[in-house]
Amino acid sequence: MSTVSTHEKRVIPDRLGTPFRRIAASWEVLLFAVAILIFIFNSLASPYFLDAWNLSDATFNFTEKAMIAFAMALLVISGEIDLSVAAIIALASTAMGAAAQLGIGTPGLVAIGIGTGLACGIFNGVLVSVLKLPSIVVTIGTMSLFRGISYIVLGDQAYGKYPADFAYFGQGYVVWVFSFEFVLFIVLAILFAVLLHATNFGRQVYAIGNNDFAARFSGIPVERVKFILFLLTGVMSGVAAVCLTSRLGSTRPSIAQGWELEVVTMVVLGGISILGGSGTIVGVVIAAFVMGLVTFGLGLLNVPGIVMSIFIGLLLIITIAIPIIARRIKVMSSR
Amino acid sequence: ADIKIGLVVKSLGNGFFDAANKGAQEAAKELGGVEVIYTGPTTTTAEGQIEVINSLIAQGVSAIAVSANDPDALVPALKKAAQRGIKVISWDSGVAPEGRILQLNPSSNELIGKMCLTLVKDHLDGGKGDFAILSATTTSTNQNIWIDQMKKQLKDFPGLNLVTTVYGDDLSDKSYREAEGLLKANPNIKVIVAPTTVGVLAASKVVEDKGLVGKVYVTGLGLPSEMAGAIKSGATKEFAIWNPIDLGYSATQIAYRLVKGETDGKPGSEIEVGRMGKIKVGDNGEAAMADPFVYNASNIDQFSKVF
Amino acid sequence: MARLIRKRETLLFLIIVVMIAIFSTRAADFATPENLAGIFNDTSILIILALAQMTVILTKSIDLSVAANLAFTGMAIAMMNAAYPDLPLVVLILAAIVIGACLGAINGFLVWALEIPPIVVTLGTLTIYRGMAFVLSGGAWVNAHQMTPVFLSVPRTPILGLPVLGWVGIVIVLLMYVLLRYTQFGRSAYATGGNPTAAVYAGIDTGWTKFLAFVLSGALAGLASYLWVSRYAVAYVDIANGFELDSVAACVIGGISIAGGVGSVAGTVLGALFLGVIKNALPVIGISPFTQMAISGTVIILAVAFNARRERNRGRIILRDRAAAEIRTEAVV
Amino acid sequence: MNAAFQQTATDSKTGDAPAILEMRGISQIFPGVKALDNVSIALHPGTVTALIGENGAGKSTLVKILTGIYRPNEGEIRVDGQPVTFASAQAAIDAGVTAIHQETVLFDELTVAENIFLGHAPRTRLRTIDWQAMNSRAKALLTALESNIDPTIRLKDLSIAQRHLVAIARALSIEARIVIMDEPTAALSRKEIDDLFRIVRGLREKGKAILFISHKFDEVYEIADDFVVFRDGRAVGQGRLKETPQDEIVRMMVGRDVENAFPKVDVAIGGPVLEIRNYSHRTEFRDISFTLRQGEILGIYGLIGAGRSELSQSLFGITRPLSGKMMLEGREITIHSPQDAIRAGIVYVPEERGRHGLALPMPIFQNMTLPSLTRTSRRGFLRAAEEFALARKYAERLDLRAAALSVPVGTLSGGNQQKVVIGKWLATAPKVIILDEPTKGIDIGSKAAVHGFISELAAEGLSIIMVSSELPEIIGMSDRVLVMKEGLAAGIFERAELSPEALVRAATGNA
Ligand SMILES: Nc1ncnc2c1ncn2[C@@H]1O[C@H](COP(=O)(O)OP(=O)(O)OP(=O)(O)O)[C@@H](O)[C@H]1O
Ligand SMILES: Nc1ncnc2c1ncn2[C@@H]1O[C@H](COP(=O)(O)OP(=O)(O)OP(=O)(O)O)[C@@H](O)[C@H]1O
Ligand SMILES: [Mg+2]
Ligand SMILES: [Mg+2]
Repeated sequence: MSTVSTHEKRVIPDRLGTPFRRIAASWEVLLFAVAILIFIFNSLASPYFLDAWNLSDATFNFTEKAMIAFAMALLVISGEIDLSVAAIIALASTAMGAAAQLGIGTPGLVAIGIGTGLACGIFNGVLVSVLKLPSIVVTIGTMSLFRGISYIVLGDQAYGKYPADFAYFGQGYVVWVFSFEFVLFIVLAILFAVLLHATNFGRQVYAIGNNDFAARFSGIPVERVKFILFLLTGVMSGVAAVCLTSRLGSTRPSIAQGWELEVVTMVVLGGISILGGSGTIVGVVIAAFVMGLVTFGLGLLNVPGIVMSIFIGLLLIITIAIPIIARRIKVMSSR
Repeated sequence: ADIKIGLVVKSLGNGFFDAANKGAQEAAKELGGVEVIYTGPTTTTAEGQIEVINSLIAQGVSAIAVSANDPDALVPALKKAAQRGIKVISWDSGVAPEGRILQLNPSSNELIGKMCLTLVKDHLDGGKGDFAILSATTTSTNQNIWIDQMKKQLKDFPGLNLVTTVYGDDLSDKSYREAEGLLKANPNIKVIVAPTTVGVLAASKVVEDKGLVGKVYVTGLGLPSEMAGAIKSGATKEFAIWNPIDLGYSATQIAYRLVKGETDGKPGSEIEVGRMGKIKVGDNGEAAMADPFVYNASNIDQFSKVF
Repeated sequence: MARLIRKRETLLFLIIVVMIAIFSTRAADFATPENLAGIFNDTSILIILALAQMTVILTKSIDLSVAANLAFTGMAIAMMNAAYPDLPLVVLILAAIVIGACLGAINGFLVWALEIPPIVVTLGTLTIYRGMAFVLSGGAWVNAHQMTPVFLSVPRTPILGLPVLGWVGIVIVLLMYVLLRYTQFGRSAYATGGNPTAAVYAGIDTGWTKFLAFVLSGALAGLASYLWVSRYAVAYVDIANGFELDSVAACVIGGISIAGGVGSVAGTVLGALFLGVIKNALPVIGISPFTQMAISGTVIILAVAFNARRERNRGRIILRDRAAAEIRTEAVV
Repeated sequence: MNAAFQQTATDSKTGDAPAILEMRGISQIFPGVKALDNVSIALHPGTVTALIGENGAGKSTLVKILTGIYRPNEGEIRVDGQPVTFASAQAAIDAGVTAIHQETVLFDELTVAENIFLGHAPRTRLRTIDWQAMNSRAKALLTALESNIDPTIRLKDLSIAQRHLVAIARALSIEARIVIMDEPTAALSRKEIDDLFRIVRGLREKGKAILFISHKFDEVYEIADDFVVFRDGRAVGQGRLKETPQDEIVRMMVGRDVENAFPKVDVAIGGPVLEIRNYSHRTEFRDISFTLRQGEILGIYGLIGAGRSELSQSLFGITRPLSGKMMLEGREITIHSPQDAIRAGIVYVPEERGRHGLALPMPIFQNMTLPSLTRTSRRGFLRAAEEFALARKYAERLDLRAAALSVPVGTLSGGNQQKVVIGKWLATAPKVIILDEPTKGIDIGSKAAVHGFISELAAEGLSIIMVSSELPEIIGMSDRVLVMKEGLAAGIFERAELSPEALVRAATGNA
């Protein structure tokens, strides 16, 4: 095969700069630095902070939300969002509760919880990728619908009486201070990181988020990928529902109220662009730790939750703003 | 202080619990060497309370006294506390027996249910007529118990007819709409009883706005400081509440005695509670403090300054 | 005629009328003028907030902090009223509008100057503003008896059978209509969301327009905060919790495109009334409180699906017109 | 200092009155492209100045600078001899500059009248927008353009040509002294062009300075007085049109013999590969039939909005035709999605590179491998080394100019971006490649390279469909040409029959 040009062949390098410089300039490093700072601050501020069991207890603050955040991260990268995740937890938990009353055993309950999440995910997926409705408003709708069904089923009642071994998912420990939830969180983090960063599917997610026209024009089944992402988010909400229900040992329709915004906050803080197309799972993992550390650290100082949320809100805005301001300053000084 | 007691409430920023905290601080001062950590989530969720309880466990408190948002969901967290040697009691809104040593009821639930029905009866001409309940969220433990009690004791109040129960979720706007809908759908209702302050307030606003003062009455359980307006407008003639200061005081006292090992809190034991005298733990592991107290135009000004 | 029916607003209006008709078969006096006035009065605050939200959505943004803004501002003026009962009401209302506008300006500034996506900004300020309400009050409530009688009574004073609150709603609707249709700012808002590139070409400062939209949204939230606090005669940290999503839902039902640039004041008002009628009717016709949430969720999904279906299936005019013409001639033959 | 600059700045040999607007030493740099390089031009009252240059020469960039959309990296603009900075589009409007932009940048959801008057709507005494006055003034403007578009309907209900008229009306609605027209005639038929020219002459008589951009020489000679020629971002010549013959201008424009730009190689054309029978779409095109043979380049020509892109996209499975048959190598196939098309060996290089062709923030290599991920991965897992190898192969073959394969595609110049798009499709080893405006916005060097490359692909036996609005390109490259007009086939021309007149007549329906 001949080349068109008469120019001599030039070699284009694969990458620019050293790996170290590429990593040093990333969002994840900034966030990691924040996490370290908070860690140091916490250890200085409270004598109870540096204790293996206390830290282990603190992980429960974020593990369940983070599991959803992993799937949500993929969804947000693809340019969509799912605000119904907390409602899916409520519905899945209600389904498990109802099943438990019928005497269904632990494996069955887990299957029902995850299955309900899957069903909800499929429902969202159909609305968004088959009917092509905007996900932000559709999931505001399904958020009321799913939780509403829970309310219809449970009303003012609660489900308790879960089988004894069901408690393992939310209260059990794998080794030493490492709870089942924490281990699951780590395993899922790795799985999602591989899925997003090392598979064709992950590449397609990025392509869709960067330009879903171009993705479609490149033969990527855009609707199918989005459908799978909603389904995945539903499943992860189901998994989180299993853990949370097991941890609480009871189900009420108001369970996990308001979690959707916390999950989205975690995703955004993790450096996932809300406009789609960029971000990493590592970022979300660090963001989960940051949020967990802030909550736990301030909790040790007995700061009320709502004041903590001021810190989280500020953290969100400031960490998003810093790189933007830095870029501005760079552009200005280069002019 | 060598003894730290965590006073966990359903949500911060609630006048009732702020008053309870006053009592708890009073007990702490009286006992000496006691620090009360007043804490709780900002919205009434079990998840929020679990986080708060975890951070109290981490701080190594000696005792936790909790008013629960969910009787079952807190149990695992409280069991963990017990395993780390923390004495756990519940007060006001109870926790399932596995999760605590004892439960301190503000009053006996029977009494509260009876009190609510009595209030309704007193507002009705000749003690006969329709009434409805406007509750908080569908999941609030103690409201549900009291509503149950009211239903059970209804047979002792011939002439009273409970039309329906609605839920305002402790949100002013929702409670307002529910109360409005209630009156529209059931024009015969003469009294709305709400075992929660937000409910009484919203319902009396509706009565006031619809010009029904004197025709429909609102009553229930609420704090004097919050209810003063409703009494003034005439939408409410009287309402009841127990003394939250005493409740917080007693809970702190009991927690202290448990930590000191002065009592084991088992059913049947009697516990010294300072100025409140002795409280006896019943067979079900529950103890009751005192009868609710009725407030009306004659004493509202005096008490609305206190709590 | 055909054009009239094709309009979304007309259709929505008809749906509301049908709904009221159905409800009144279940509850006799549901459709009486007094009751309908009552529903309008009750929905006024949502209408105001939805109009605030609409302005922001028109510019391709979203304001999730409206309800938190309302909570903070409401707390602030309730405390002012309690602490200084002598302050005239006008001052308090102005204060509410100014405080609300300032909070809105913070959102607007972050969106405008730093170009942070609006959903991120307002997700952050949503928690911050509500948290500030807690810090401000220490969590304490401001109760009816701490507020002055004037503070409480003005919005509920009836004029011609409708309380002042309802009239305020009407005035705001008219003002917003004029603002969006007859002023440079209004048209810039449509242009900014409809086609940002073209807006820049047309000499519109899109960043500034967004900023103004947020300020306006904040100011309206501030006004709504007074109405809310006075109507329910209480201020606490959690008031209007979750209302941000209601305001978005009202816009979506009213046909405001979440992608910006499309929608009308009439649509938003009808969208809000639609929610208002349902919320008011369900308790009256004795639907269990537990089913209400599922019903409103279903309604939102249906509204979105319905709106989207109407948007699709457009093609180029030449062949479309030709196809239509052919169908017409065929029919004649 | 540049020679052209001295020419304008010192002896203004063009125009008679002093210049209203002068640009001196303007440079505009985009990542990877110097779109304007030290350009100086002057516009005089009562004069129509034609701006001529190949695609990508920088004409539109100059327009955007003059309308305050870009701020130039260097140089200064003077109005009436006073230096000004156009900090925003509004500032330019205030300084008396109005423009018809090349792309119709308008608002689908607003009415025609509003599209015309947005930003400068007539006001009532209360300073509110006067809709009545706006509608009637819009009506008047459109009537002057001999158009009966209803000013109260929404823009989304207009055809492309009507939109162009609205854009023209918008520019004329602004009381300006300097009127810029960037290819205003591209989508218009002859009659509409005549109406427009009548208005342009009227403006000239009123003493306005007009900058007129067009690729059509007949129009330029018909309407313009002076000319400026751009090549590769530089002003390479200017003067009076009356004194300058066309071939001289063409030489300035291209810098060499024109034929070279279209290195068409004669190849042996094989049997039919793709046969399309009676393809119809509900709203976009109707009853299209043609046969594409092996090694053939089939040109599709038409005015903007003729439906060529829609036809191409339906062949590629983006939109679905209502009826019609497609046969690939003798077998009938149906294509439901781009995946189907790619599997069958039909690929599409879209017209809007940035919007449809590339994920601009993603690296070059990831864009290149996007449709052929199955080739570079194993069991669904990515293999970076394979991806780089594939990307490198096609980057070298196409002589891609980039700092590294991992830089975002968005940082490349237009021509190099196009190479990435073509490369990513070649990597799938296609049978039929559809090129939609393959050289749109591509600089002159890359353009010849792309053309050479197209010829070579044909020589290798690939069948090519090339959609283009550029007559020289169509005539220079195609073996046969399908002309489309308003969604219908207006004729198929063999190579021997190709002439600009014949094609334009077929495309516009008049001479
Ligand atoms: N925003 C931009 N970013 C990067 N490059 C750009 C941008 N706008 C234009 N260019 C590049 O600048 C060069 C000049 O483009 P311009 O649009 O001015 O050409 P033109 O002369 O108007 O061509 P045409 O006749 O096709 O309209 C091209 O190489 C183009 O790719
Ligand atoms: N009347 C119209 N209304 C809306 N969009 C239109 C209309 N006419 C054409 N378009 C759009 O404009 C674009 C150009 O039309 P199309 O691609 O079909 O024609 P074309 O002959 O390829 O013209 P071009 O030279 O622009 O490529 C397409 O995206 C098409 O959908
Ligand atoms: Mg151009
Ligand atoms: Mg095209």
